Amino acid sequence: MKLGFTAKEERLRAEAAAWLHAQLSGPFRDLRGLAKYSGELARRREWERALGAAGWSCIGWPEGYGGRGASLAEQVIFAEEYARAGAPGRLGYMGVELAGPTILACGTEAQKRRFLPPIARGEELWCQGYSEPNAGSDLASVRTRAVLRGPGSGKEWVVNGQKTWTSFAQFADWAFVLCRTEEGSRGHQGLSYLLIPMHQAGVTVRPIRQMTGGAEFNDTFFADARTAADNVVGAPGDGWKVAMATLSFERGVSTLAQQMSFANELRAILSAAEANGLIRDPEIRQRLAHAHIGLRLMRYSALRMLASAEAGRLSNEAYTYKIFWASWRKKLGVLALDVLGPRGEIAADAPYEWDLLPRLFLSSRADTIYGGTNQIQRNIIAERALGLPRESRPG
Amino acid sequence: MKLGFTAKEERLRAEAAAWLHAQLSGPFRDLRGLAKYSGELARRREWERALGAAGWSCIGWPEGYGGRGASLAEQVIFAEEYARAGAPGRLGYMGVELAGPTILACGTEAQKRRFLPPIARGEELWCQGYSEPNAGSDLASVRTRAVLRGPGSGKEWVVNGQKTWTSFAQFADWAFVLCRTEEGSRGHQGLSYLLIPMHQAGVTVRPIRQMTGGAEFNDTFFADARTAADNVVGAPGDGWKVAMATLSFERGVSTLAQQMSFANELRAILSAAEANGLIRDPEIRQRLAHAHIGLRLMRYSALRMLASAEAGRLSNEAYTYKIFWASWRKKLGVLALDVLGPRGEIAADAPYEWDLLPRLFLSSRADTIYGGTNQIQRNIIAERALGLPRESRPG
Amino acid sequence: MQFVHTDEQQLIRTSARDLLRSRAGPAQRRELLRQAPGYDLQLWRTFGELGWTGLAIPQAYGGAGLGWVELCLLAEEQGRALVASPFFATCALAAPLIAAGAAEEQRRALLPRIASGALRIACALSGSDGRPPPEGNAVVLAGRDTQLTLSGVSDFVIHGDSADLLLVLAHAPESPAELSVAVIPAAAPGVTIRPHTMLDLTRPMSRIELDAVRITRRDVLGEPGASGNAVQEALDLARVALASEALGGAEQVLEMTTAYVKERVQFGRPVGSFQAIKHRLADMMTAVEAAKSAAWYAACVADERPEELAEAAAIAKSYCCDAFFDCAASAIQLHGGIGFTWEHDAHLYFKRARATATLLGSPAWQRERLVRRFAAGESATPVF
Amino acid sequence: MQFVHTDEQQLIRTSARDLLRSRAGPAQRRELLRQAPGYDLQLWRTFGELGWTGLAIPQAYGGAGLGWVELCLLAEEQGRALVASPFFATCALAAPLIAAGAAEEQRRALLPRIASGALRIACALSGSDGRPPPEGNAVVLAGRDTQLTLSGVSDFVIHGDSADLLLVLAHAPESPAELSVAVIPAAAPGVTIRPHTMLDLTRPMSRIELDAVRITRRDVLGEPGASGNAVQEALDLARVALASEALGGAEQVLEMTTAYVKERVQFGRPVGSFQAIKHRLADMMTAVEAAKSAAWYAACVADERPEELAEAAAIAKSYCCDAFFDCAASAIQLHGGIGFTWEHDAHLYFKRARATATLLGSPAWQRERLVRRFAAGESATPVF
Repeated sequence: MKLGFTAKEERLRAEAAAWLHAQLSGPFRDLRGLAKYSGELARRREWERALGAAGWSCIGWPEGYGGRGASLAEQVIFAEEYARAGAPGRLGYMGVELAGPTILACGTEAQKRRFLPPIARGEELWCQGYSEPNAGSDLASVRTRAVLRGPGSGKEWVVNGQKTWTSFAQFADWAFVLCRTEEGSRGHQGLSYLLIPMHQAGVTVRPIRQMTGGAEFNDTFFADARTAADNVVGAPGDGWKVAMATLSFERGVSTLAQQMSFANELRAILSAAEANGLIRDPEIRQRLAHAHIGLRLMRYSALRMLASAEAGRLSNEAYTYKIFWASWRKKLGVLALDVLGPRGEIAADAPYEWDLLPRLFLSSRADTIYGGTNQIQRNIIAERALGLPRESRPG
Repeated sequence: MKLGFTAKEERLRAEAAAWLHAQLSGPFRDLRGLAKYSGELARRREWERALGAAGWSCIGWPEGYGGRGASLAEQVIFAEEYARAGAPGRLGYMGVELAGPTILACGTEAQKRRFLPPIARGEELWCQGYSEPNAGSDLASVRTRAVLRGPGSGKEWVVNGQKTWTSFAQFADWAFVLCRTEEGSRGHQGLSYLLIPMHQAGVTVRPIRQMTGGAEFNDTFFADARTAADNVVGAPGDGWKVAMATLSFERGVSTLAQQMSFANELRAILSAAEANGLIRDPEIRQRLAHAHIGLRLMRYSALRMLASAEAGRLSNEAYTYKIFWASWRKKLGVLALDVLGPRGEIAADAPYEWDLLPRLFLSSRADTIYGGTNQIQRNIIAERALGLPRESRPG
Repeated sequence: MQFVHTDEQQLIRTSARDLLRSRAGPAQRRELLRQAPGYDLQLWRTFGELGWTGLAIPQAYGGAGLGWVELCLLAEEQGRALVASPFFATCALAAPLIAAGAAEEQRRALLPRIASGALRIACALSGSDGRPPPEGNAVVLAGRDTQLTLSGVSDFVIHGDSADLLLVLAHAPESPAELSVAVIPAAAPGVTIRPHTMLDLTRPMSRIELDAVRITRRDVLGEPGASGNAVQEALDLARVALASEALGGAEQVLEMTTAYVKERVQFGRPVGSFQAIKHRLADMMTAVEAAKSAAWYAACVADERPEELAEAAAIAKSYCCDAFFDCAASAIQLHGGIGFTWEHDAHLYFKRARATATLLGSPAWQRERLVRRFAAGESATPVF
Repeated sequence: MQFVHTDEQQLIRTSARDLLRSRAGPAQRRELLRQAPGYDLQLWRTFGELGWTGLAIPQAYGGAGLGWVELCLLAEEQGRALVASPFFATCALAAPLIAAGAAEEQRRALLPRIASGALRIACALSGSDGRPPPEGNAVVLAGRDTQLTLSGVSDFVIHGDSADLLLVLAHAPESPAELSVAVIPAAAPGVTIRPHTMLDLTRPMSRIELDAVRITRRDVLGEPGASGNAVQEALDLARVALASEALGGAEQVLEMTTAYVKERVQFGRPVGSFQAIKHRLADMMTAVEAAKSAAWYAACVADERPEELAEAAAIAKSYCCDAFFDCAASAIQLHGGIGFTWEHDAHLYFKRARATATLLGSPAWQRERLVRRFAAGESATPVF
């Protein structure tokens, strides 16, 4: 057990810090501290390209596909420096953290060559099509259908259905979509993991307005949308297995980046408490300490996950991480509003625009819902990690 | 909606207050403030007899059976005055609040004449035999068997089995016991509600030492224990229905008496906080306020339950009352120890004797278990009060 | 002693529920929230015609002469239906303030017009930080007799942008404890009203700036400088009404969520058959039942036992608001993604829950107040 | 960077678990708790033979020269097995206090005897109210050079009734900040030791009265009056060990409860198949995993980053103790009635959890300490 880094790793740290500092005090000064994924679209696309051009976008990927073949420790270091520098939230998230790793793990060589480099260069952005109106917690009940049509080598998938909660869909170039490709199949069977171009007539994106007032999610409608027959990851019918692989990629280095925005939020709460004197209130102090502890523990847990991942195992802390951070952030949201006091309930702007902390209060309500509700998380922990008997299901 | 009392009711209050004051500053001065059921056995028996002799033991029962035919409002008034006077916890509890009302509601005229007056006079004490080692939350799985044996009119029940958590068993004269009387029956079917004399060779009582160090509960073993054929309440086989009636009597006027001991505990915590200065700690203050609020709400809810009961209905607050007070008291126990600080963890006496507040901390751990665990309570609330679908059961 | 609503009181509840169901449903609400004043003026007129605006005003002043128990039933039903309405500000805050603090002549001038529904009154009681009045009061009443002026700022003024009159809490220069309440037309010269966009869309608030607004002695309720007690009494009555609103909101989200989980199917069964969901709803119901006890008892106390009002109001305000918030938060969680959308009602209840908790002293503030009372021996800790 | 135990460290864990399973099982524990000293002296000797007592003591002083990471593995396994043992007081509190505060000569005199298992040392650091030392210290070190005396009272002295030596924290007359630590034989004249019966049956404590106990300059560790920093450092190391113990306890109650609910049948199925039970266990596991992160990280910091120790110790002590308490409470609840009986282990863990939380500063005290650090800017709030 060792917390320190090697000399080689420390050199990478210095290189990353220098580059980030130069960019974020120079050409991308305006993006510094923009943790959220929304806003400043054009500039953020430029930022993704700059990261790509300098080889920082996907450092863990093999060099042949646009990465640096960096070790996990090096990835941690880069995430730390990225956070320390106040670099912005990544528009490329879905491609870099989900689509890319899935293709890397389950895709064909041709798919890797076609899709990975544009992600690594920051040129193609992705979104995820899993949830449907009637397939929320019960993801296996997707109804979006895809059938192979057309003659011989000209065959393509024709997709019909509706996906929901598709974040990034409004500007994504590609979507990875879970579709039912076997007529009459049910549950986990008969699903396929398709890669679908978003810029086509058969795809319509409609923003979903949320309780925050913003619209970061979308309904995405596929009406005879098309994609080439080759654009299926894994074998047709193996989509569930491939999709589950993606879900497990959600845990890992990217959690460190996520913690960066949490730290910003906590820092803002602390500043507000210092400004209005509530920092002297013993009960607020206890809650600030709880928040601080939670944040640290997330970091320590992320380091454990990485060490386990390096050893090729999915360890227990990986099962519990989602519910831990989601519950933590929800409490943080209430603390934020309690620290702000009544004035925190006045909007920054009409019609319904909110500053960082009230937005945290509102947006954190979704944390325990999306990506598997707390209820689903607890089922998974109990059944998979603790080996308790599965829920009995009616026939 | 009206909180005030009638002139007649206020007269009863004055009468009760005068009698209680005279007794508890006179002959029973030593019992004042003894909320728990343990200790001072002989004196408590005398107190039960004194209550009986003065007609205060079971004022809600009909006059013919030793009561006063008092209205619910009058019972509330008596409970209030009983509490205000610091009168001791009642050794007669199981007979007065459970066995008696059950016999009154479901018993034969002969049973009423035989059993009620001695309860009302404080002469016969009772205990309850429901739970068994393998029938805890799942009460319907009792295995204690009873069979009718013997010739013609000399028939009697012969009982074999083990009951557990039988409080009061060590000094009770009678037990009301749920037995399986139909060979091969399962679940709610085939159970009978028997009244069994405790003073006989076939009954053995073994105290169960608890984590408090005390032994207020018992294992009670029946080995060819006997009781007369007539000592069954309701028809043989109807025991479940009769037992459920008893459970519903657990809610009502007696809750007000229970709240008396809770109030004593809270008062002791407040005194401790005032003595050691923690009363100035804002976080302790919040928790004291929460405790105070909870106690008041229990009282208001008890008043609502009584009003509903008067109207012959079991209202929603009755479903939620148990989980409310049990969860409340468990928190109170932690608050108690937090207020006492480290010295609260030093026993009053060897081998393992505890003062009121540490005892509260320990004993409150059982509150969310006995009388239906919190989990069972939530099932009942969800299924019976909210009408949610029943848990699916494997075949 | 009968701690249960009478048949007459039940009837008030039923008719309120029926009216609000037909006139203040989700569709109407969505429409109204889009524009000023943020509530249905027609519905408000109907409140007047039905006598709701005068329900708790004595008959001598043109009201129905009923009590706070009845008024709180209306508040509870409005909370349940999430009605945006001047009812709270005018009938549950301004009216008791006038009743408690005004001279007979002023009562005769104002109360009948409230009772008839002719007046909407906003109360400018809070300072810029929104603490419970009179803490942070920043309006000064200066001058003497006919030469009085009001200057300063009040914020968090409910329906300040659509009221006919304002009740303004002010203190004497350099004497924060000498509190007066002045009645001024909302359109008086020197008054600037700046509406906010609030978290809670159903209770619009404004900031009000008073720039040497000229008034006379007759515009001050009762004795100048002596309104402290009247304000406290009115605030506690208003807190009981807010607690009742919160109770109604909690009841509604519980029912709404219960209905949803019975219908919503996942994994081939209604989600309401999963024990985790059932238990969460059971916890909601436990909180709702305790909130009923708290709010109903406080309303009774308001009518029967003034000496218990401060305590009962603090208990009801803190418990009911916490219960509403927890239930509304659970409602979002149990609705899943749909509960997080703008189009679903869940967030409107959630935001109202938060805002109601904040108003006139947060739950924590009420609890601190309670401890001050019993640590000072004003109420024996105990129960009985 | 490798935040995971090495194979060598895993081996220490495995052998500790094996030994404790065979030598410190529930039956042995029951037997030992009945009489003084409340622990197994044979087992303690084995600790010495195996080199556990000297695991974290430098080789120069006869130890194994390993680090706090290794010592905490032993603490974790002892917490898991609920071992009553002088290990904590002697090896995790007294030894680092001597290492940090003693002169070289004193280290040479004491550490090798600790390493060999020859000495049991109790630390009399707390005052009568049990606050974290040096708060409430009530022992005075008076006089000069050869004419020194120790007078006063110390309480909550772990294993005070069975130690060979006492480390006594004392302050100079009328100068509470001038702290010294004296080493005296437990049998020294003027020392009275009064054992308590404690809530936690596995960690006996005593009150120690010192009536003008005569000592010399050589009995004082390091420079008289200058031990404040050494005490703080030793306390933080001890807190990390306590956090590790708490972690072990939490892991054990989770496993014990998981096994029980798989077996216990009610309503015709294992209770562990009910979602409410499963979810509670999931919450326990979530807390246990976070506690692992906290305790393991703090142990690493103790070895590698002294500048982070105060913070990591406060985090680990508060989080792990809370997690242990919550898990032990859940264990009682999920065992039902049987979990409340004296004969079942659940209450022993529960009481140990409470007592461990209290020891050397409660979780709330640790949190307040954390806030003081980051509100003062000592650690940036933030994470990275």
